[in-house]
Amino acid sequence: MASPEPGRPLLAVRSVAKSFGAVSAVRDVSFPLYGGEVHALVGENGAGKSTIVKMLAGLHRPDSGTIELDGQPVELHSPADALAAGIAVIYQEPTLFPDLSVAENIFMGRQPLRSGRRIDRRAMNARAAAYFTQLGVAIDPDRPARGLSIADQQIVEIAKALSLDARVIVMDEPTAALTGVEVKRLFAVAESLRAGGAALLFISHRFEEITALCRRVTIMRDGAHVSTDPIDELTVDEMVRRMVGRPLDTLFPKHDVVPGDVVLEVEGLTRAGVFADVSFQVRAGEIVALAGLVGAGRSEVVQAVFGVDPRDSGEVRVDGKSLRGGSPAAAMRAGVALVPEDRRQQGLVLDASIERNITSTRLGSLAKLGLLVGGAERRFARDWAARLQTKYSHLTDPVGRLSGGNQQKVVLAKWLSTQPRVLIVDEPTRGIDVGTKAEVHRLLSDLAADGVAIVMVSSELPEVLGMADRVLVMREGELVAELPRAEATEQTVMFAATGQGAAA
Amino acid sequence: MTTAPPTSTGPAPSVEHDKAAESRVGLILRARELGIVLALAALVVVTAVVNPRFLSGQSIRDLVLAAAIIVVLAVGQAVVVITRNIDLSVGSVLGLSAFAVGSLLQAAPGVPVVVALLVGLAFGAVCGLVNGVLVRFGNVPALVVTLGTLYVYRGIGFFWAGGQQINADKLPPGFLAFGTAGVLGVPWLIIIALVVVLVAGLYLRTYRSGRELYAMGSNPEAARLAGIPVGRRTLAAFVVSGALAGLAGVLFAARFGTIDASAGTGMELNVVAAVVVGGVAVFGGSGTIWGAAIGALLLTTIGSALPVLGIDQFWQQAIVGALILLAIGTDRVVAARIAASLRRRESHVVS
Amino acid sequence: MSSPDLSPRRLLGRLTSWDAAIIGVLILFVIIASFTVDNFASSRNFSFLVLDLAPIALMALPMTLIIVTGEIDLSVASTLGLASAVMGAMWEGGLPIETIIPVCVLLGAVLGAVNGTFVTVFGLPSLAVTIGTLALYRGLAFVVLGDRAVAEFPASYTDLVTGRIGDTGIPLLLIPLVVLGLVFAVVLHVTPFGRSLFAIGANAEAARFSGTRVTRVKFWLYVVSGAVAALAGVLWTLRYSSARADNGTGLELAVVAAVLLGGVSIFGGRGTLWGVIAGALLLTSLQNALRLADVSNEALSVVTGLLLIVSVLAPNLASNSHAALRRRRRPDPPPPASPNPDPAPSPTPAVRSS
Amino acid sequence: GGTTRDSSAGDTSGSTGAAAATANPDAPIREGLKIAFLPKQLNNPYSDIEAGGGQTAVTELKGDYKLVGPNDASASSQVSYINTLIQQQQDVIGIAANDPNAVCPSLNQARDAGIKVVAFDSDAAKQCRDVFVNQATTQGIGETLVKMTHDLTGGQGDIAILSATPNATNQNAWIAVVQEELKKPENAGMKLVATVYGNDDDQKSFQEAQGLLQTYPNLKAIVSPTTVGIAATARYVSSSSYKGKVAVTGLGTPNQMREFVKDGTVSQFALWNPADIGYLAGYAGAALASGQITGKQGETFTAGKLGKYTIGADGEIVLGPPTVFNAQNIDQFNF
Ligand SMILES: Nc1ncnc2c1ncn2[C@@H]1O[C@H](COP(=O)(O)OP(=O)(O)OP(=O)(O)O)[C@@H](O)[C@H]1O
Ligand SMILES: Nc1ncnc2c1ncn2[C@@H]1O[C@H](COP(=O)(O)OP(=O)(O)OP(=O)(O)O)[C@@H](O)[C@H]1O
Ligand SMILES: [Mg+2]
Ligand SMILES: [Mg+2]
Repeated sequence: MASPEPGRPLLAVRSVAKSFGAVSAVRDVSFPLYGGEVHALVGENGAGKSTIVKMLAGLHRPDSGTIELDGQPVELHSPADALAAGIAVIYQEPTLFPDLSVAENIFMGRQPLRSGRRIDRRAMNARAAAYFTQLGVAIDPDRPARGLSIADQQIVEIAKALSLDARVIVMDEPTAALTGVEVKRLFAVAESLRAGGAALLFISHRFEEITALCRRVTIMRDGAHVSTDPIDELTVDEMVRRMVGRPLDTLFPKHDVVPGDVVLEVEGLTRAGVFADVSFQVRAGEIVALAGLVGAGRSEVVQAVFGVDPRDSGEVRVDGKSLRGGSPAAAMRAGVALVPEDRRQQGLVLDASIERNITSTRLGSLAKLGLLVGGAERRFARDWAARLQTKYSHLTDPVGRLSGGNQQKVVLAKWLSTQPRVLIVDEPTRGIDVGTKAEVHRLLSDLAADGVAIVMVSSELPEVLGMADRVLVMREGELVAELPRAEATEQTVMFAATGQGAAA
Repeated sequence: MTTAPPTSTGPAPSVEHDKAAESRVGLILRARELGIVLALAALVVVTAVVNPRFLSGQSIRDLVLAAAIIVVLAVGQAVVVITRNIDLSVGSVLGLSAFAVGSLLQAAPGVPVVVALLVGLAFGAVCGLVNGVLVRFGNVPALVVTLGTLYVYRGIGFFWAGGQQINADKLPPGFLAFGTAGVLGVPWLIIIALVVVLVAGLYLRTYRSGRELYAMGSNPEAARLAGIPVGRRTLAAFVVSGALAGLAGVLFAARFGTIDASAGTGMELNVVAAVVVGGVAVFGGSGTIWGAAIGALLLTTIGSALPVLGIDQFWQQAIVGALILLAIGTDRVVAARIAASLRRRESHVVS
Repeated sequence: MSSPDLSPRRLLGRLTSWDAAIIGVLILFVIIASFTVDNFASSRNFSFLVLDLAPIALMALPMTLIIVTGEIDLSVASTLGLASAVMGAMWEGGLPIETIIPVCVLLGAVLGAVNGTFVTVFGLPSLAVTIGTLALYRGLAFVVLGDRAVAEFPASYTDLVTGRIGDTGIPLLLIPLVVLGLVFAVVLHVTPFGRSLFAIGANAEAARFSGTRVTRVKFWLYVVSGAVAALAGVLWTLRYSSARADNGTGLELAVVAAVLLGGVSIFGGRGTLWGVIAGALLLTSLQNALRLADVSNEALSVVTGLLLIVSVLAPNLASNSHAALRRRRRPDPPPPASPNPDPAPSPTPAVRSS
Repeated sequence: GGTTRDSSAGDTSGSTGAAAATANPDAPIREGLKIAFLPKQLNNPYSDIEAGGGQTAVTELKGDYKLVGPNDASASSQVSYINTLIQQQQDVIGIAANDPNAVCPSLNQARDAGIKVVAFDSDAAKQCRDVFVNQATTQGIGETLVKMTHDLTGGQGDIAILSATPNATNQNAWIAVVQEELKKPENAGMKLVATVYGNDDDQKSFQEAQGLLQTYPNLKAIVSPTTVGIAATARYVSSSSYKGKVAVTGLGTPNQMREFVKDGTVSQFALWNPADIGYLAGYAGAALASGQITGKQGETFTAGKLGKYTIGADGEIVLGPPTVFNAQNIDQFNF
């Protein structure tokens, strides 16, 4: 699909800059977006990608520089302006109205009308349903958005962008929460949009996606523009080198560890309507991956193990001692830690400072005579932030200001600082750049080497295959397969995860 | 554009979605208002059994007349609450507008009722505007702003009225008649209340800007991203609530004939209670105007049923409180049932 | 990669924060009032002031904790009333006051537990629940004592409440106030429990995922709130030596006003107890001074209202204009390096055991 | 053991005040007396009329008049005002107590500070005021109420009372007398079927009236011994189908009731002239402060246009019998 070398760009970013107080998030960045072409924007966490996105969305005004549409400079004062200018944005974090129906979420402010400017609900639901069929998912358009899994939320976001049929479509890590099947569908859609003449800006930390989808790539580092080239003139290694600023050491640094005794035992764990009769064991030093399609119920399982979700039946044992259900505190005392799937909702208190977030799990031990006095917290937080190489300007800044990846590091710091015996990580590298990814992976294998039992929920097959000693596959709330490292391959896992015929 | 999906010939899945849709909508509607309607019915039946006169024309008339005022207030309150705000100043606004209209009519008895109504509306709208501006531009939480203006408006009222009380004999008979008379036996107050409920209810359910109010309440940040003019809508919501409070003030004056500076004191809590009992979520995003109206009706019915039931004076308030708890309790139970049903019918990638 | 030393910065943050502003306003006001309003600075007036302050300040302490967790308790004044009514009924019944007082406080705890149960176990919005119990408890108060007003409480006790320390002008009542204030302040600001309250207020789910027993914490807060409100009821009854069902009607708004005035965010997650105490003091001393200056009652309510709004409005406007300034000031030469002191990942002490 | 009601009987927070001094009947009235009035509630028409009378008196006496008070009729807020008045070293406090006991401690502090306390309209506990200006003897009012009801109902049928707040001191006293009177043979035909409370709130009273009429089909009369209650009741009845069938009477101001007397809803009701209460209280206060009287029974003083008054038992000064208003005389009054 070699479309002719395009002429004038549909949208052009011209040497824009943006700083937040002391932090200069973006400096002198320029790149063109051509119609009928998908353009990749890559960079480490905190490189400034989302900030650019927010400028295109009319959320941030550039401190300097301009954004040009059809060669004309445009002032985007508000999201409304951006929409009016035909720019649709899929944000890094889903932005839905939990109380409203999925269909209304898609068409808010643009609902199809019938006589007397009244909303035509039938038409609205029908069109929403049509978009879902196009995306190949069956979400009831009339169901409230509350309770959708992150993946389903992301899909609704995509449907929203489709419904805008905009000329410029910006996707900030749309695939972070998706698994193979959905990603394939998303790509099909993106492809048809491209063919329709739209210009797409695509942000992702997964290079296989970028090389598969994009024709041109802009690389950023620390807020500055590094380069913009056609994709086929760059190797992945070159891209990585440019964005990280150094050659990357292996992505999956797996030590071979001889597993120790069983630490975590889960037996017949059941929660009506979500998952049933889940049993597995994890030994000290082992990394066990929970694979499966999104919505398989993996998060629910680990959350029930940790006790944030209730369990209807079944038992969880740590070091042979049975764990009281529904009590995270008990789990923590037993040495279990859970790095949750949704960092903004479950992992962090976004308005609270980085320091407060990191220390939140350790206050008891940081207190003297029950009182939190002196600089103990500060020192502790600074130490752990440093160990995970978190990028921040002040420990007292609200953690919400950090870039996605750095937020994830804070969550990891918060839990690793509890020195757990059993570490459960749910989508540990979601939205994390290659550099950090390698860090996290090294971290996990080091922890395993130190005898920590690790359960890893991940929707990224390479990660699962690269890191796990054993792979447990879930489908529709049931444990359907257990594959030792040797037998775990792309095919075997997908086959188990999707069941007959659905082998992706 | 290949992306524009066929809308007319809805593909297979969308059809079955529509069926699901119907059932779901029905379920939720029933869920939200069912509890209250039942409570209301039960109350009326019991009272009527104990004392048939409760269903006499006169008494029903008195009941709905009393309800009309609080219903109007509840509608305004619902609009504000749905946007994740609250308006505690309604009681004071009512008092202020009642007194304003009262003294207007006292000064110029010739003024037609319609004008009086409009004056009340306008007066309330201005008070609402002040609230709205403070919330919107000062970004002060609505609870704080309106708690403040609750004091301020009341204080202004006292300044203005002093000890003066406007008695029935000072008000033009035409206006007082408006408080009780009506067309074909249906009192004006009730007609007005019904119109308010219908218009507001329809608007919030079937108009884009109406739905945007829900969106704002459900997730303010997302509302901004969706390009909804959050500021303007907030402002509008408060103006509406204020205006309706003003209108209620006029109705109050017409109904009770005696107006002093303390008219409507403490009403704000009843109104909020009515809205909450009516199934409007305190933190916005969900609930209906109908619900709020029924909630208001229920509370008023309790108020006038208890004396009829000959229940000891001192029990009344206690029972009202208990019923509020009961109402929101049942509402929650039903809501939980829905959530459960949602969890079960989860989406899965079709393969 | 440690951040620069923050202590001066934090100090600045403290000083510019809005509860600090309220404290400033309070001090300023007291100084001005003592010079301009006759009899304001007298020791007797001070004791009157403390007497007026006591019930509001008392109930504001637990209310602060509750609002910090993002909930609210509008039933406190009714709890006060019910406690007072029960106290009266028991006193009439000839029970010794030494038993009555603890029983009343216990009753308050139970009433609080009822609120707590509805809010946590049934997960109902506290605003709605406590509006319900606001009516319920006040109603029960009337059921208990009806239209009667029980009086003639023993002078030995009433004097305890209204009395002063020796011949100093300092009212006895100040002692428990100060003690409780300190206790609550310490709990809220320098204990893990207090931290968890802020976390709950800012993001309850995240708090739950960090092992905080969110529902349990909230439940106990309501219990404490009820008990303290009942204690306020006892003091109220003794001060006026009159137990009545309608004691303290409408006080809940004053309490909430004091808390918000003190700079606690109504959405939870933010606020300090110092601010609240200052808020309560400002509210009462303002009213006291205005009354002494023969300012009419109307003016009182207007001023109270304005004060409440301004106390939140002012800091917002300040920060807004500040931000606006920053936005206009452009384009300043971008800082050479990234926000982070040393971008190149330095070999870190821990975890990287390569 | 412990402190119980009985064990602490008599040990109530009270002080004798400054009543020790002896009266000097012909002491001159001091000029420039600071006389403050603290009615039940400000911005209440009735209270304002009372205070108005007080103002007249104080001006006549060349004193310096002040009116303070809460907007809600609650005892506690009155106490704050008493404290303020103490601070301001007034000479006389005229108070209509919202709760006889709640105001007691502060009133005694006032008297210890040498301030004379005149209770008017609604008494404070005896041991904490010097004199009480009573609008009419409780007995007198009770009897008048029953007499009017008797006239209206012909002494036959159900009657109901719509009172003010459940704990309003004087209303409850009057109701007690009414109940006594009804026991008398000539009133045997009338049956008091209910007593309800409108909390002196117009709307509440209005709804209570509704409730009464619905609950008691053969109600003959509603007696409302409070100005707010009677007005609300009359207004409801006049706009309802009960007009003419059910009699409304009680205590009300002519201005409020004029309309309903004219339209025949109400044929007679009673009240003393509230202005005179304030007026008398003003003079009594001045007399106290000037040492003409000390509050003992039998002492006498002159109250301007109202003439000579004698202090009765418990320092009570009675204004006189209430006036009964009807279609004939109502237009002669304007308050
Ligand atoms: N509102 C804000 N206030 C202050 N600093 C901010 C704000 N938003 C972003 N930043 C800073 O700007 C820099 C760029 O953030 P941005 O979110 O654009 O990174 P990103 O490239 O999207 O990273 P990721 O891939 O993790 O999403 C980061 O250092 C971040 O801390
Ligand atoms: N808060 C919630 N309320 C109701 N249902 C939920 C909620 N969260 C998830 N679900 C549903 O439960 C099932 C499992 O959720 P989830 O998507 O977390 O599974 P998963 O295997 O962890 O997928 P992933 O982790 O890749 O998102 C899905 O069908 C999802 O829609
Ligand atoms: Mg980003
Ligand atoms: Mg998950």
